[in-house]
Amino acid sequence: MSSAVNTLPMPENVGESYLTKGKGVMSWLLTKDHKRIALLYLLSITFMSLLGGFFAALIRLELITPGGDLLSAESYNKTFTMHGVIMVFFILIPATPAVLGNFLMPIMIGARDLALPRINLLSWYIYVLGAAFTLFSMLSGGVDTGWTFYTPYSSTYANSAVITAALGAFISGFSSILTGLNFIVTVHKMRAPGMTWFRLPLFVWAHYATALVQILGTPVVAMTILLVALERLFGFSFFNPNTGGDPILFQHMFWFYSHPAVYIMILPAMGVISELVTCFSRKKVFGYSFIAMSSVSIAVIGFIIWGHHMYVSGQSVYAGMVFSILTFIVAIPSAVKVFNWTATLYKGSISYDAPMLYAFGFFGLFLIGGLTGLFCANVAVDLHIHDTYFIVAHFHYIMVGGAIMGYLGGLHFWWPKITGRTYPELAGRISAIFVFLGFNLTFFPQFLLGYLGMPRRYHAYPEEFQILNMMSSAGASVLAIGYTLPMIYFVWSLFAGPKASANPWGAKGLEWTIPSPPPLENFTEIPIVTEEAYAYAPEEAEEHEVKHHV
Amino acid sequence: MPKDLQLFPDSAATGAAGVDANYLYILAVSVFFAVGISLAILYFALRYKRKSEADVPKPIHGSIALELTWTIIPFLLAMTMFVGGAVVFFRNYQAPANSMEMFVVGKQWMWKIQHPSGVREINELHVPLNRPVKLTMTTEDVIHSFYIPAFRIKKDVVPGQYSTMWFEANKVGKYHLFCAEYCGTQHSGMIGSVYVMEEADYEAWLSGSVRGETMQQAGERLFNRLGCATCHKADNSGRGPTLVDLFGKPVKLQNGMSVIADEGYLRESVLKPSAKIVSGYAIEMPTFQGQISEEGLLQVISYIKSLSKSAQTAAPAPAAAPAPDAAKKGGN
Amino acid sequence: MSSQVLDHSAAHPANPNFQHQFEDLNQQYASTTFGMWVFLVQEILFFGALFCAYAIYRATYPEAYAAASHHLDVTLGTFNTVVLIGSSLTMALAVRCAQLGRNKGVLGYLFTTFMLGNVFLGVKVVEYSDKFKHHLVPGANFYMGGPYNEQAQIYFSMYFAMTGMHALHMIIGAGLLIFFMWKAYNNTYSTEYYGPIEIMGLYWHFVDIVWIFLFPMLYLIA
Amino acid sequence: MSEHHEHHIAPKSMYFTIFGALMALTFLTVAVAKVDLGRANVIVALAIAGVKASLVVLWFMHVKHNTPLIKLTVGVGFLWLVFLFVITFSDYLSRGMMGWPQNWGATGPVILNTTPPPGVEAHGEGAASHGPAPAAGHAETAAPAHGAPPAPAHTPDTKGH
Repeated sequence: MSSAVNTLPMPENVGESYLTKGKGVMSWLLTKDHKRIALLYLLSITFMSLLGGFFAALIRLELITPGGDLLSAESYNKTFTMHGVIMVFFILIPATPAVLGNFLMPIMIGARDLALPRINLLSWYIYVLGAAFTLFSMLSGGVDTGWTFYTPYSSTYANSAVITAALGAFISGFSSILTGLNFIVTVHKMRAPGMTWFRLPLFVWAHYATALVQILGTPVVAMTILLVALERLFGFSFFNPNTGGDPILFQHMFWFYSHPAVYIMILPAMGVISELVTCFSRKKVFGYSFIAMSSVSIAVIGFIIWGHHMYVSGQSVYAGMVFSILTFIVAIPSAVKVFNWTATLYKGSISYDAPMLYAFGFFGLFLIGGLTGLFCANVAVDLHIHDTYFIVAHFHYIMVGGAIMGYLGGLHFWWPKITGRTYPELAGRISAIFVFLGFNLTFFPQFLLGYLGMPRRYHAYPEEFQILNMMSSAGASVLAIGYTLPMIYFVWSLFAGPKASANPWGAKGLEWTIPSPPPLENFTEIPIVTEEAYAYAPEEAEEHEVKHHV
Repeated sequence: MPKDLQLFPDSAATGAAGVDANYLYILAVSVFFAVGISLAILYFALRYKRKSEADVPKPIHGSIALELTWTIIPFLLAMTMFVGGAVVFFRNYQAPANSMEMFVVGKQWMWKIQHPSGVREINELHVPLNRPVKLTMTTEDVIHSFYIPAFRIKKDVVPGQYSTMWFEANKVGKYHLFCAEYCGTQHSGMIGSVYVMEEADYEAWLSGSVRGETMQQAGERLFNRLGCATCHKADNSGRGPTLVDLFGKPVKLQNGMSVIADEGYLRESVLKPSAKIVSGYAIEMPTFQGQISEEGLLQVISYIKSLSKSAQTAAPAPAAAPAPDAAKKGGN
Repeated sequence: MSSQVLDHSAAHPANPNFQHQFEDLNQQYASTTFGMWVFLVQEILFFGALFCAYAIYRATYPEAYAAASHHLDVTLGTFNTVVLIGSSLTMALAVRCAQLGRNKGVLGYLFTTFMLGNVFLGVKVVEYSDKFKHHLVPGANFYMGGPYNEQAQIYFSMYFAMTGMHALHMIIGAGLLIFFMWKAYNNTYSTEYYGPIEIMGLYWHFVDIVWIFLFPMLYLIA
Repeated sequence: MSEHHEHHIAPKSMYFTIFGALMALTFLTVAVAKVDLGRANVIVALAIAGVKASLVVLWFMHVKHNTPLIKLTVGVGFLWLVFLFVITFSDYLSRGMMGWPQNWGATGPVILNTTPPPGVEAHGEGAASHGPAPAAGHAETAAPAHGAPPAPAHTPDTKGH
């Protein structure tokens, strides 16, 4: 069933690819090639997701029974904190930008590499250093403040390795900043001739918007976490109520970044989905400029709505109103995207390859995630559902249902290009279905739990919530299967997978015009781009063949 | 075995209806859009299945009209959702004038509740039916959050500040009380229950339960013991401003601005007197930080409130005032 | 000639510092300076968070801020401001020399900037030791006396956080200056390759601008 | 896409004039700080610092003759700072507004909350002899006329220089 016909003259895989072009560990650890750095990120992010997933499994196992009998209260608190810190700072934020973005963005815009390759490698080393700090904090007794590090608990009352974990998050922030910086400079300065802004693939638009958020948001949380560390280490009083400090100021400065951070997580996945939908319905995307502009407007409006995390925190009523209106406005661009994707399917020629199944899964889950955001934006409903499992379900639908589904879909779609091998198609589809079903089984009951009033971060809960919690834990095992399948057959495909052609899906885009795996310099000649993005149909007016001299 | 699977929480307060109405309205709109879009995607996916590799669909660029419709309509819907929420949220902030005052102090992993009549409870709150109850809450250590799911309300209690919240129970029964803001090891143990009782049962419970002096009397005792009375004389002849008829009124400050003398202002003036100096007075008042507990502060504030005629809340006259009649007014 | 394909080989200048992912030195210069500006935007937000916390607490405790800021020596602060703006001048002149390809001039001006930076840090050490002596470092043994003893801890926490982070950036800047002095010594710069010196200049001017705001906000509170 | 832009080298005199202006402004801001203008002090200090900063940005950092992209980048940087400041302050300034419970205490600047809640007349109207003079107008400097003057004869002026 997989479409193998290529519509463009294909240079066969001649010459050495970036994988074979340098041997030995040092050629990997000191590489300046954006493709190798992407693979380094892929390995470290996969390792961290094993760890994060382990903690998630622990939480679900613990919550099967109302009494806290698997873990003690303290170790449960450390478990969900580690789950939060690792998932947010070390998987969701870097995943799509650092792996798929690093690998594909330069090729998609017709460049040889990112603008600042050494800074790209530095960003990976900073990521590893941040991960080392976080793992060290785990070994030295763990941290039990929640990934949000709320003061005064984190600065005065917690007696766990808060400073080490805070520094881990602080350092990983700079890795994200450097990736964002690289993307902004590359998109502005390194586009191939003819690649105007409105011919850029939507994948690049989404990563450009993400990079804006990374650059403008991350430093504020870096400073906030530094102030908490100073307050805890030296007794300075930034947020200490005894000397007149205000814990709510910490929440303001923390959420100024941490809300836009959720757009760092979802925007790249939206970029991937735009690519998947157009390729597998073999049609130009519906409303290209609207999707591109909605990415940028999500990134900008995302910065002025952080207060919806603080409706009940003692923030003034007026501020609650302002944040509520703005939060409802940010929902509109996301809705526009979903409408445009759906319209793209209309009159297309849709094939159900594994990446497309992940894209359908993304639609289902992101729809529920996005719409439940409306409940959280409504100040009255938030009075009831704040800090309950309704919120937990909402952000998991967006982060795991949206960002991870997009990441996996992208990984499947570009796997042949990255490794030169083809993954087993049937296994890919099965894993997509498993992930979709397992996810809904795990997190839909939590909406009900949330409205029933079960608070977050509870080690033991009243008995009447047990049935729904048991359902959620059962679903988690199906989800776990769904996630381990790709790891198995991706590794298998590295050795036994059939060789992939340069354009296995018949897709448009510069990355499909070069052999897979691509040569070190990406392009023997920098291409001149003359057609719109996703120009699948041979339209007479724009019939320009992309010039290629081998 | 847990009782039968409950999918919608029971509601036991007047405010709950407003929250549920908002919830159901947004649920309806969301289900409509979710089902609509999912069906469209499913239909397109099946209808336009790829027949052969060669077929190439006609490109459709997009239509401005369509884009405008699915931008403006969701925007208007979203604004109606906002207005629905704002109305209920505003109402939650305006405690009715005649509401009963109760005081809550959160402490790492327990809720300490004081009734004006002097009754003290840990992790339990007894409230009369159909009577508005206003909670003035604070915490001694970290941030907690006083959450009663059946009343659909919660409010974070922040150290160094008073948070207020009110409800009017309209259904007798025992309901959950949770701490909703992560506060440390026993965060999940900081739970309790709220008992809504008929008026008669409540009065019986009130008089039956063991209690000493009312909060005002305890406050007055503290007021004298800590020597406040030496400066804050009733006839304003002391070194500090009089506290008679102060509560709820705007007070002129040294730096020209004025501020409403509410619980928070009184609390800050006791703990950090230099923060806001009343115009016309010197900065002589020492800080009492560390000499007075949160409960003591609430008692002194209750006493100061009792000095104000205008802010005379309908505090329930203590059923049987065992204590000697109120000490003579206005200190020595 | 409108060859569809960019003729690649001619664009490669012989300059050893040319990085191959770029087309030509102009693109390298444009990309690297733009990259530095994006980095400075991130730094603006980094210090901006500190200034926001400072502003909120100043609006809340104006008298405490005023009382605490009287413990700062305005003359030392003014002297430091003059020193830092002076170093900003010499840095700008160093960039100008680099544009003209005069490596000797670059070396000289960079050295002056480096020395002025050390004078600035020296004055900071004097001021910090004075604060330690007078128990003005927030924490257990903080004592300023007067009615605003409590909230003054917030002022001094801000003082140490802001000037400490600024001094840290000065120290990093000093390290970079040494590196660029060594490069100038090796005659690296010429009229068509001076990007790195300009980037060093941007960084140094940014640190100077942070101090331009820090000085009145911390020292000159009426 | 690399755009070609020629580099004009600024004359040395430009640098020294800008340096002179910066020195002048530095001494100006120190001098102005000595004069007590009340709340205007902050605004003046910020204005002078803003002028100095823009001098450094435009001339020393060559943004004046730079590409519009660089100017946009600088603008975005300061615009995001404005987002952070304005919206955070909107919470703090409105905590006591419109008579809502101020949940006062640790923070809450006094700037905007002078309106008493509906139905409550200003303090001291009733008891004319009690408390400081009723807040009629701005009589904040006049010694308040009430029974026994507080110990220190003059209104203690905490706004020392």
